Amino acid sequence: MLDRAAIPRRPSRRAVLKGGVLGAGALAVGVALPRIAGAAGGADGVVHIGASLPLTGPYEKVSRICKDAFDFWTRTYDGKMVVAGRERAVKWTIYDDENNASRAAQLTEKLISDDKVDLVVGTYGTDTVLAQGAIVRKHGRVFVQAGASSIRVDEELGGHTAFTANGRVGTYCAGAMDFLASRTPKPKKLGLVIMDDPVYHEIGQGVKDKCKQHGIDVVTEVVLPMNVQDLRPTALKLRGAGQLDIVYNTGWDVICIKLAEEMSAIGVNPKAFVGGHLTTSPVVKETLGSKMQGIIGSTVWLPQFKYRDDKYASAQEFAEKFKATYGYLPTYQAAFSYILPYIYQQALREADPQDPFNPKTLRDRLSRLDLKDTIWGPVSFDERGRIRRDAAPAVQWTGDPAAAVIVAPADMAESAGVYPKPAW
Amino acid sequence: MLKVSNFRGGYRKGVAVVDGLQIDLRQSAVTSILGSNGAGKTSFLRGICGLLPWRTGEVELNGERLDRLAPHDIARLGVRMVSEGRGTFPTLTVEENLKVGGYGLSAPVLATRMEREFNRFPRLYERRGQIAGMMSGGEQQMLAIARAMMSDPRVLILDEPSQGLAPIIVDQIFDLIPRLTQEGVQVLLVEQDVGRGLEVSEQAVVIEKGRATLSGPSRELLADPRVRESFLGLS
Amino acid sequence: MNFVSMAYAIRTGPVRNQLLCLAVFLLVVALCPLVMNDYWLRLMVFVFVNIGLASSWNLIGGFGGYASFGHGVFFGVGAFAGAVGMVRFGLPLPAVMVIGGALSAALAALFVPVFRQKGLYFALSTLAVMLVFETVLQRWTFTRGLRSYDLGWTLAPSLPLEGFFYLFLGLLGLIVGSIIVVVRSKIGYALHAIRKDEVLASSIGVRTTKYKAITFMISAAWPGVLGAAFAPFLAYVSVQSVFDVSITLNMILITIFGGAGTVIGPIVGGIALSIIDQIAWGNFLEYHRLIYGALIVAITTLHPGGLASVFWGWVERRRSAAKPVPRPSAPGHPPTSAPRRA
Amino acid sequence: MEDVLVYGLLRGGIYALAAFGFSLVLGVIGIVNFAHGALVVFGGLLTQYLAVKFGVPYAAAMIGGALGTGLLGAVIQRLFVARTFTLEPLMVLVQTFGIATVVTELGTLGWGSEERMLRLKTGLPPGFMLGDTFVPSFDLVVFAVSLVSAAVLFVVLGRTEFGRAIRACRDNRESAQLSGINLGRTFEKTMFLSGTWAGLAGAMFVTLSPVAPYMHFSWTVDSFLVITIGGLGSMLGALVGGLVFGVLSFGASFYAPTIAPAITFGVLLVFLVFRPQGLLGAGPAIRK
Repeated sequence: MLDRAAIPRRPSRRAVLKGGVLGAGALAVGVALPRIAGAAGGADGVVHIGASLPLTGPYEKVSRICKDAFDFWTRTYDGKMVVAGRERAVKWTIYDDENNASRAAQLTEKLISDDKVDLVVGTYGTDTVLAQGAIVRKHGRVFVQAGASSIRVDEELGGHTAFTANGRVGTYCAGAMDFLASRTPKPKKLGLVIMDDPVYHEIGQGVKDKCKQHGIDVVTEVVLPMNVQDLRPTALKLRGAGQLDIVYNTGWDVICIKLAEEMSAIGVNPKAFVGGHLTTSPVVKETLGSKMQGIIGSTVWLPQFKYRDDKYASAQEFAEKFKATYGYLPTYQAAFSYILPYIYQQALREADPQDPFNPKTLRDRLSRLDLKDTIWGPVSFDERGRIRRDAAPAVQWTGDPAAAVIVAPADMAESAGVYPKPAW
Repeated sequence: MLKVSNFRGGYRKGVAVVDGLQIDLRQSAVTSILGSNGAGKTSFLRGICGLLPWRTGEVELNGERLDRLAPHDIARLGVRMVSEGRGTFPTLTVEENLKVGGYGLSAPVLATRMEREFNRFPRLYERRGQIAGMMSGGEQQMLAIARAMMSDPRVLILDEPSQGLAPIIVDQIFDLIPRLTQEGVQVLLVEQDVGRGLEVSEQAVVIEKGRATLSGPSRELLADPRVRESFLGLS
Repeated sequence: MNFVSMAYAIRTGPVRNQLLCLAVFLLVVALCPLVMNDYWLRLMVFVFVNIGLASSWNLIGGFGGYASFGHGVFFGVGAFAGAVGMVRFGLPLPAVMVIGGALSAALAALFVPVFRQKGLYFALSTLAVMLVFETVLQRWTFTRGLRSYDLGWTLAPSLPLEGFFYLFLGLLGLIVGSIIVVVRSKIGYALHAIRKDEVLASSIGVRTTKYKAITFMISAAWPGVLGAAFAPFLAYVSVQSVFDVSITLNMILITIFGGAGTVIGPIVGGIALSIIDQIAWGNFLEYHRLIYGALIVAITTLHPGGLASVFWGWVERRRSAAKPVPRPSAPGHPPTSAPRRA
Repeated sequence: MEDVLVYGLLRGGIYALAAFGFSLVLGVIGIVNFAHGALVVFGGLLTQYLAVKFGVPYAAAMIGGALGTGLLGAVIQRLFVARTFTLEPLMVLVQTFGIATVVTELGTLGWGSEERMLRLKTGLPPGFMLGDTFVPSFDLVVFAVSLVSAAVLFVVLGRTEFGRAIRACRDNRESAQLSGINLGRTFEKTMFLSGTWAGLAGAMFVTLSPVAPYMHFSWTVDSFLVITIGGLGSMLGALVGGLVFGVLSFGASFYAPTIAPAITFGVLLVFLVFRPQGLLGAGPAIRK
């Protein structure tokens, strides 16, 4: 090893880096090991709730809202939950399923078999909830979820495994479509943009049914792959369909923003633009700016709704407290995430102290649940475990800065609404 | 004055291709390095230029140590090599190739030097806009030498300059070498045509298995029976 | 016989020793269900699948030096073969596994024209093939789902969890065993030559295209089999879940992390990355992707040969410390550490 | 039909801009930079951040965003790629994939995961008619800037000593070193240039469409596609490839949106099998 010694050896950056990596690794293991050890076995007097969320990937933003809402519920009840008449501390375990079905399944298995959680709340996204449900079902347990509204959840998991706190997606469009059909001049032509995923096809089918009912022609229908990047071809297609009265886009925030942007860029000006999954999140408003004027969204929940519960006198108060804590107004995802542990809380209040989390009795209690006042509105489940709730109200963004006001149904409307909307 | 002592080096840790070489160019204008294939000639030259993955020992140019420097610093200090197979930049034009040879020089100096090289190689001037990759082997060899000369080097290393060239071009190259030395350049030459290499050089070194086994004035080596037998095929 | 010389003996000794070693390893792992709960069993299945996939990739990517960037296509095709076969045609699991493997191997045979491409071109071609197949399987009504608007297949789990555990453990044994045998066969030596210098290899009479095609078909067939078996385990198969780019990336990561071009590399890499994954996932929710990424950067920057090269480096040092005279080169063709280009 | 052509070309300008750096790094350093898309996104978000947070005028924010991205590229080269690029290209691929993850995650931690867009008030008319096609004037501005900056890049590479050094390193590393060129520095500068142009593409794109950290991978893949069509390692090829890819992808998503990815990648495959050097491939400049 003569020549090695002869080479000048200064303490290389590589060695320093290596030391750093080793140190960080040791630290990580040190932090992690006690937690792994501590995670096993549900401790007494603690309600252990487990969840997974798509914290990375396309739903990252939404799932952060969901996570904040879980946290907000915990804060509201001081980290405690009354189970079987006794107040117990709440402990959350949340994992990132990356919107990947096999990972969601794996993590749910971890929550149930390894972390031994008492309760599971559902993740966000149809594929992942279905995969999660398969595991919950295998263990003969039940879970409450609101992140997948597709009819497939009812078909595959409803009534025995899943309780779904969100209405069927097929009815999402009802408020907006009824509102538009009642305008004068009556809209005649509709362009439909559907994302290629069962949920969005279901929403699209709902739109088509409403069109048939109101005598509106669906003149063009564009199906887009879920990973679509550029929406200008779609805008061009819509332009090719002639003057449209309504453009209905079933997609989520970015898809709606991009489509609105591209339609305005190439001068496609329908009399109404409906974003089927357009949320009231501040990012949307910021990104679209003045183009937000007159856009219609269908939302299943807004702070303006006349809902209340035992802690908040109104949904508005809930929203303000939430905003004070997290810096943004809660969206419907925040409300339905808040409601998930809330539903468990109501169902378990008078559970059997001997075995409070028995799946069988929990299932019975959930299906018999009948809550009049919650932040999410009345909660009761039908025989498929679906919440009794239809027709999402329609909102429209008007004013400067644009704010969402309810325009339909009539009994909830805050404003008469604008139609046709101002050109982009 | 290039001086190399106790030089070792190679491609893999612990495996020396060049093993303890001593060479002193002194006043010799042209020095020839002889050896059979795989003796370590090219590796030695690459080692001087800093291109071997590992190397030890001392390389001195006019008292300045080169052995710890990176290849580009060695080049800037005035040691230039024309590698085996020319190593021109095929997608650059002749002019651009020359400009790279004078990398770091100011524009006026670059212009004068380029003119000098065009005078030396009128052929290159004719083809100055041409992409180097499209030129003949001989032209590329001229270009490679001109490119090295752009920096006014103190040591010019030529590795197999006649390889793959037509005899008439080879003659031109060997005519050129003594003329280069007149500009104060010391030439270190590896040439497969040992006879020619010895003719054109003042001193010579024979390398076997990475070690210098024989050295002295070229004329004496030309007469040495061992050299005659193993390199010139004469007995 | 101490540990170091034993490790060395296994590495350089006859194939029989390595297979024996593998069998011992499998037997030990087979006892896991006695002490593990469902979650850990499920996790182990994932680890087996990951190691199996990485080992298959390693055959063409590590030993052959042809990095396939679309290897996930074979897993995806296998999974779809499993899903379509079991749900649409009611075939039993063993049948769809055979079909999945055969389909993947057949698909691999179509790659022969792509084999003219080197390095990057090859990587790109395979990536393109994967993305084309992803779209086709998603759009084609035959593979899309039972009903026209379905996008995916729900399968009843055909085995209990322990059943899947032993199924995948067995598959892993077959895969690794087959690789041990292949690497020490004529094919292995041909691959070695191809990787070192393909032009030279073909000039001395190695039929490079033939050997590349055979290797690629083997390395494609196993992911197909794994995919078909994985479908009922996953219970829900959609393009989104089995064609994810991360499946291919994981194969590459695990191999590189453990050590490309070594039999042990993917095994070590798969286990190590799973452990890291678990720790990061459970404890650093906000930062786990960051930790994962940083780790990849660290290992590739500091130890490009992977964990295996760290280990064998240590073994070599211990050996040379034990014997005063260092040997210039090891017998056989031991795993190359840090594949450097000259 | 003309619509598809015109809009495709307009988009193509940005694709080309993003692909220049990718092509340059591939040609000169000989690596596929998987973090390239992350650089594009980083440039876009940095520009948006400078403009919105500090009220920097757009032109300055754009330059700041581009140079900042260039710097990030140079740092990546110096700290990480410099240690591995001589190994198998595969290794660098995995490494840059890791870097992309780290950059994306850090970007998410700093800027959040939401999509951002930079809305400019240019005072221009919304657009004009070209035949039957409505051309948004801002698109045209972006397209013009793309072409101008491409021209700047051509001049930098073709006429300056810096550019000559880069091309010399691409042609023959050893000869470049023997001519006194510092390989490490030149590679860092190459990465800087690559990052700058990637950042520029991001800075332009963020004014047209929302950008978020998670979008990085599609930029990398698109850059891949562009240079495969145009020719690996050739700048002019990247420009032509960008425009062709723009029209191709626009046409595919216009005429057959649901199978658009299969069409674009199918075309890529055809190129790889039948014309691996691309439309204007340099061919021999690529080592591996």
